[in-house]
Amino acid sequence: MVASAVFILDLKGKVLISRNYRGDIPMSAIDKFMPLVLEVEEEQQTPSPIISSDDGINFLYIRHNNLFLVAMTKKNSNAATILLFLHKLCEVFAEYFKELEEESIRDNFVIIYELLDEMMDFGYPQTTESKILQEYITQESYKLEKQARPPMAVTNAVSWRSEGIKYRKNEVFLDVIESVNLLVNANGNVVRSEILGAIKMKCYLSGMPDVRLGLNDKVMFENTGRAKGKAIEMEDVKFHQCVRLARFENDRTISFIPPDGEFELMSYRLNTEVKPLIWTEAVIESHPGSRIEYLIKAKAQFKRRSTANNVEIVVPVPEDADSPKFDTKIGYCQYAPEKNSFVWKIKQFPGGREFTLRAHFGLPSVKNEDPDKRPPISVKFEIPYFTISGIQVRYLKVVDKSGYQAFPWVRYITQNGDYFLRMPEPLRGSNKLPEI
Amino acid sequence: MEQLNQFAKMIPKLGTTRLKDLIKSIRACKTAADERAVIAKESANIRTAFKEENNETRYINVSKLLYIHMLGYPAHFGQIECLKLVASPRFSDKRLAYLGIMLLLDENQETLTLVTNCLKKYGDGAGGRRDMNNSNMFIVGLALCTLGNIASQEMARDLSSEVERLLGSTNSYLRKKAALCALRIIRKVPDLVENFLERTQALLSERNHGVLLTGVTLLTEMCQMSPQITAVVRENVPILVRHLKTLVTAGSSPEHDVGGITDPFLQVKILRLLHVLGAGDVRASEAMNDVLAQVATSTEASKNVGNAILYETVLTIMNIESESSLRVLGINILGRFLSNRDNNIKYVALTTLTKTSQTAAATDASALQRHRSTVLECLRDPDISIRRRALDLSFYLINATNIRILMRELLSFLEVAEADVKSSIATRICDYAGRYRPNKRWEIDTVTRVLRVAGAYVDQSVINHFIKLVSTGDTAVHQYTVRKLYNIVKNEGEVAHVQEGLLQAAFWCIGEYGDVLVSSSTGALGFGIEEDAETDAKKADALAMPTESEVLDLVAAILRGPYATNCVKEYTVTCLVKLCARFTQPAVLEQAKALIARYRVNIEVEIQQRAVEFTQILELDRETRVALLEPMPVLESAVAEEALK
Amino acid sequence: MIDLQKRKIRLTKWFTSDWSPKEKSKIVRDVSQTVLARKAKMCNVLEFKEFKVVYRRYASLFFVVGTDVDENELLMLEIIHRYVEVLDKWFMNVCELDIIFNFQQAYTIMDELLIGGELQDTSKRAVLNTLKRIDETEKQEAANQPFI
Amino acid sequence: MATAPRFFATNKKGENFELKADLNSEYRDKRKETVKKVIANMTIGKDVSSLFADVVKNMQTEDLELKKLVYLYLINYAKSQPELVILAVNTFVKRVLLTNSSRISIQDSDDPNPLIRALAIRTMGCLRVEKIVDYLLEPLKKGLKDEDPYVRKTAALCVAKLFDLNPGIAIDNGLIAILQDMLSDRNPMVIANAVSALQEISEASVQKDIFVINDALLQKLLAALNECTEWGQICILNSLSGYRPRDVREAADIIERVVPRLQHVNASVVLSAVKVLMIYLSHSFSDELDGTIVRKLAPPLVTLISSEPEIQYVVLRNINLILQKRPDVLTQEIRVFFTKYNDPPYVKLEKLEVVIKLCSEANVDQVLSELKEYANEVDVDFVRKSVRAIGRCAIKIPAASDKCVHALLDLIKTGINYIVQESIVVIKDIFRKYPHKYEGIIPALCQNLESLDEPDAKSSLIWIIGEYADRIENASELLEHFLENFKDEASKVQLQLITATVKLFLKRPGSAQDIVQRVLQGASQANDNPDIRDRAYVYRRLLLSNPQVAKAVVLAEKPPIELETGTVSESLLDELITNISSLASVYHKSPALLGGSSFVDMSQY
Repeated sequence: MVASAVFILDLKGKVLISRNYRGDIPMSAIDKFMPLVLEVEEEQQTPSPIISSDDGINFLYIRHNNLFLVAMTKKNSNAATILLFLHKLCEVFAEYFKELEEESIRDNFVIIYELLDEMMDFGYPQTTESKILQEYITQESYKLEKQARPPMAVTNAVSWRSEGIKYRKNEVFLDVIESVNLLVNANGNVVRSEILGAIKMKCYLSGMPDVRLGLNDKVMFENTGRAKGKAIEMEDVKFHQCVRLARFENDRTISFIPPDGEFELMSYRLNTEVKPLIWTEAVIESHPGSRIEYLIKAKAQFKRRSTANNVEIVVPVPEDADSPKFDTKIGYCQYAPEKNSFVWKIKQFPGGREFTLRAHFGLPSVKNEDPDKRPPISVKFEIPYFTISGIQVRYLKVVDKSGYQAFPWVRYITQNGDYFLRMPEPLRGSNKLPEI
Repeated sequence: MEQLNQFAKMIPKLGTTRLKDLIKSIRACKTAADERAVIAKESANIRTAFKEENNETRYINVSKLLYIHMLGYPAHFGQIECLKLVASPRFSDKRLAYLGIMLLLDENQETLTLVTNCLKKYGDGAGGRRDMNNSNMFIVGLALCTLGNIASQEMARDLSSEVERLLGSTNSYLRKKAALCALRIIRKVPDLVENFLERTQALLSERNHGVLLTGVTLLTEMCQMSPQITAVVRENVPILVRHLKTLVTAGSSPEHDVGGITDPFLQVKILRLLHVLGAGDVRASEAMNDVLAQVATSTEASKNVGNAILYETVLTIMNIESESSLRVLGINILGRFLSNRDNNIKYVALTTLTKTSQTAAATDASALQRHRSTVLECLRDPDISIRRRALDLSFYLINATNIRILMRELLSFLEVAEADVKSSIATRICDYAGRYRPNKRWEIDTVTRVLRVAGAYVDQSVINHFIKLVSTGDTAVHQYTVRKLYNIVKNEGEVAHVQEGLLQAAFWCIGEYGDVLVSSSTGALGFGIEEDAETDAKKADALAMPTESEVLDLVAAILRGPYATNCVKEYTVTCLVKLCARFTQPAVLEQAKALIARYRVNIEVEIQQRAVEFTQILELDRETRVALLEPMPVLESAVAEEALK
Repeated sequence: MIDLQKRKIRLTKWFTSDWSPKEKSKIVRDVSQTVLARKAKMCNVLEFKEFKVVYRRYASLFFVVGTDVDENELLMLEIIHRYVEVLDKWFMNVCELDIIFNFQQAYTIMDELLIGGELQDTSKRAVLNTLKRIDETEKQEAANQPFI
Repeated sequence: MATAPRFFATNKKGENFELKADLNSEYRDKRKETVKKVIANMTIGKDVSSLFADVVKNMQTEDLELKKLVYLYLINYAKSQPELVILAVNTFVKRVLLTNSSRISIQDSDDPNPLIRALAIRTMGCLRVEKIVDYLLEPLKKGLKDEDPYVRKTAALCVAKLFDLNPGIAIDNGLIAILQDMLSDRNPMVIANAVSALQEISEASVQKDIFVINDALLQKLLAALNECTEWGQICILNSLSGYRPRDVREAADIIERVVPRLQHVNASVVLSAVKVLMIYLSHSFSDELDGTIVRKLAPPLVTLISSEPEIQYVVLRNINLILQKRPDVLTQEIRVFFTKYNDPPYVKLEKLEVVIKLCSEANVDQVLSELKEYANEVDVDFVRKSVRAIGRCAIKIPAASDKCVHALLDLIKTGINYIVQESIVVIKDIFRKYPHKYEGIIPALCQNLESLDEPDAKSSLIWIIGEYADRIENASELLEHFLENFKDEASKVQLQLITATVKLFLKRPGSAQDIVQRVLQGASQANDNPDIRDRAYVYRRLLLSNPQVAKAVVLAEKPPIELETGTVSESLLDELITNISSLASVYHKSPALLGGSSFVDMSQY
């Protein structure tokens, strides 16, 4: 599963920092990386995240901001582990320095070396929990001098929480967030739809609390013979490493000792087909070399008592459009050249309502050589106090030796995930849409 | 009121960012995504401003757009704006406009037509005179420069007479520009050459270095285009020699001096023209002999600039009909270059030696051989530029006496060479191996080695060459080769199986010479015995004799395995059907037949076609079948080639 | 074609129309990649496709020229140097930022030195004089029309 | 502007000289700052190896950060400049380096702080200089028995490092045996690292008994699986995948412990669990067990498709293998694999592969509508593969072939060159799957004759012309068009031209007498490609011998083609299933072949 060395490069392939873990490949081999990437780029737009040189060195890499994080190996290593580890590096660095970029690497090279040393040994990932690492690798280590010691958690069965945490007020905040992934065809058919749910927690609890969470989980209701109320069927559930998986497998109980502070407790997926919450239709009329006109209709297809907030309908336009004009009675619309789109923002979109917008753009007389990409319309929204799946938190029990009382707070929200509606073919040469 | 109007004009401008601020804000971006966003927004503003036909902001917007273009972002929508800007009477507008035209329009023929029209139309319009006729010589200069850099064929034709006129201008600033403009014109429209010839020759009597330099450049180009012109221009050798002599002997002139050498640029250009004029002409060559010797001996070689001149001098010496003492001088200079520690000098030495060895006379050739070890050393240089040049040169150094040594070096170089050059090295090795081989067995061994180490990269031509080589041999050659290939494929496993070319060659031979592969008769082992470098035991192993069923098992294993590309499968299917005519054991024949039949439903059209046909052939009576598949006639041209070796 | 670069392209100029913009940007990318990867002591010439690349480094900038295989590589180095010398004189001790903020002038200097990739003058003074006079012309124009 | 370097400025020299002075400063802070500067220079690739002695002196410090920096320096130059270390060893062995190294081992490895004890062991293991081994041995042995699990887990991996450097010493000193004992450690992370180390050693060693799972060990591993970190779980799952249960009961027991891992948030843990399950599935212990596994596999695999794109890529490549082995796993989930607009191209291409694998009569309409959409995108590679996919659908699902052919004809109408060529290539395959069904569209194909410039497309159209020569009025004219440049065509085009011409002759002797002679003559006597010559000679002999025989051979009825189901061969597939999640599974290449295709071994480094 091992990685021989890890590098952070800038986009031109210059090494910013590196760590050699096994010494079985010369570090200069990294010079082959960029040419390989470029070579593949000739044929495809983005090369796959795993490439190999013809002398058998494999490079596994991810991109983050303007950086490449690259691991190399000559063995038949575990690709998923290495790539995940690289993502984990980004995550940890980001928690240490807020932003992981060229500058923060230069400014923090000492601590990055320390982290690289601690997070991987001989190519095997070791401790990667940033909260734990922060207990003994800090930017101000000189203040700690010799006090720095490996926290128990590093090697413990509970490797994500340290002992002796104390809060005056013991509180737990639960956010149940459901994201809708949707893809609609140009002819209006739903191609795919799924719900990705996540339960995020903020735990401010003392000691080593044992927490149990109860949901209206259909499988559990069936197991226990309880049939009251609405239950939901989760296709697949993923848990934070603190959750006792075997226990869940046995009787669907979600029990765990939480890490301190913020974390994602679990995620789940539902395949049920849902009616698109915000429906959008577009009519486009193109006069190449002169102008292009849009008519956009948006409809909120959920109950009247709910309201979608911060709705943004992003409609792509040709890359070289100019002179934008918009006409709508609700919200406001803006040309966003950096996204090659215009964005129609509606602060509050009540259920059951329908709005329209007209847009006009000029086109230059000299045409761009690149073909049209025709990206889809995307929609952003948030509907509070509402979960599309109907999931409910039934209870949250906190038990600690000290026997304190903890207060749970629960919030529900539904939002867009990858929410795309494909654009229809533009009408050419017709004049149905009046100019604004 | 007037003032108010002025203010009103300013208002849109206030909303426009200045170029300097744009550059600053782009430089402040930390990520590529930020930069893209800043530029996308600015571009959108510029596009909208262009649409509004705002003459006040056009200058600033075009200049920003050029900066944006330079960073690699789209700017096609600015093309027309540049043309509009050219029409402005102001010099600064024109200057920017021509810069824009040169940067944005060079490849787009459609808009380029517009430029031609612009040069005419706008010039003829309000201002009354064309830019090429402008009283401001800098405006004329801009137009010439633009034309000289991007003119299309059409533009060249249209504006040729203007340029011709300017070539005779009294202003040297315009003459030199016109000369280079003419260069572009004759490249685009060669039949215009004659028109310029006379005026260009006249430039040689100039004293202004710029005009002289561009004149020589233009003449060189003309000579390279036509031998008739060369003959005419040859009359100018004395004047060129005089110019060169003056440059070499002149004391320092601060204006044209580089590192103590007077106008090396002009010297090199004159040398280049002499090179063209002297080639193949004894009289002209004679006329320049002295001056070349003078340059070669008196030029200071301690700096790059001096070496640049020496380098050019050597090229000229080697290319013209020069005296042998001069050639020796040239070769010696190259020898010095080769041992120079500066890699640039080493590089040009290798390049030049390669060039000269292509044309070298016998005397030069032996001089070249003296540098062989240095050249071979360069094959291991860490610098790829040096390695490539050394490689080319090594091939030219090959002759019948040194071929074994050099090939050993080249074969080991082939193993470690980058994938993208493997194919060309392989082809050349085979080419030279054929040309200078000590004997046939050696050549077969050499090409086999190529197939073993670079079979995945070789061209079809290498395989064709190999098969020709084998097929022109006698049975002993066939047996030796097919056994050898069979054993490599069998014993070297995956390392050999990834070499597609090796498999192609092997399966063709196995099919064609299947009978001798498994036959215990004939004395193949005696073939070329004097070449034996391997121990007897090893050799016996490499030439072990298989049974029919062992052969078929190997064929089947490869065919089913992951290394059989479609091409290999095609060879293999043919191989199998041939074996059905060469082998005799019924069980083996059945096995082959069954294998072929499997491919009757193959998705590859050629494989399917073969499998279907061959299945039918195998249904025929033995006599017909064997007749259809009897040994393939040897290619006649190959026999002729072989006879020459 | 002349470019100068170091991880970011600062200036490019093409004297041929054989390539589409896409091909050009690919060439620039590939060439800069290879040039940047070369070690200090290697020679300043490298072979790229059917042409040669001659480059020279000044401070953080690489000046890179693509030429025919037949050109005199050593002289090409001198031409690069000549361009840099004129830049240096004109901007009085030039640095990268001068070129970034005054790219038009850097282009003019190049246009006065080279047309169609061929050297047009060997005198630094002649080029600098021209620049000076162009500059004066523009200043005068600006003075006459203060609002533009 | 003052900050940018001038082009003609002279270089400051002697930076290392200054650093050297500062490294020997009497002030501790100054020395530390300087070491940082040295490391900073090292990071950006400047050569600071000349400061070796001066940096190493600073190892004697109480300051943990400084100590780490010096160690880092040591690791860096010990490896990249071994001659320097040797030099240091030889010149001032006794005083600086070795005393310091032994100080690492003796002092630091005895330090009261476990962090420093572990650091010493970890660093020494990284030095990879033979001579260090002697100094490493004792502290390592101690570390393996350290009271602190943090030190023990570090020491465990260090045994693998030592083995890599010098297997003999590791075995002779009983380190392996200690490592084996550590599998019973009470700390799960120590167990996980011991497992990693032993697995690695056992792979590199000829000995077969280094890491053998027995009953007791199995129980320990299963227990540790529940408790150790995510990365540790991957190691343990990996070891379980190599263990073959003795019976159904044991298999069921293990599977029961492995299945919950499918719920882990770490994608690699999930994939490792999938690997164990797939391997156990191939042992096929009982139908019931197999059924359970297959049911459990689909949901986590689908969820993995929402992870980071790089992970998705690995997962998709593996799903491709899994589907080849077990086509039943994801039958209901095809929609998940429809591409999203913002998927990176490498993900799109892999999803396309999976979509084709999952395409069935039930969902083909949906699939086809998607493929048509993809064929309109701009990424050429993706568009080509989408067109090809339409062809594969037609061949795979007879009921859908009409629709597919229509879709392809529509695509040909777009006139976009590469789409037309790609379409013709797949239509040729459709013809061969459904003989005599779609001949009506031939004229539409022949219209594009002029625009073809890819060998694949050319040879496909030529094949069509030859095969249906009796129905195409102007077949000989069309072939003539290609024959003009016979010599310059790619071999595959030449091959098709030869066959097509012979077919034309056999079907309509009158119109082709002349060209067949010309072609066969040229291909056999003026061509030096042996394979093409073989073909030409066989045809010549056939035509000379007996026209009836020739017809029987060349025009023989072809059975409908079969789509190759797998992208890899059966045996390779099994090997790759045991390597799920590894690089081999991503490349679809045997692990034995990962070393690169050239002969060159790494000894050149």
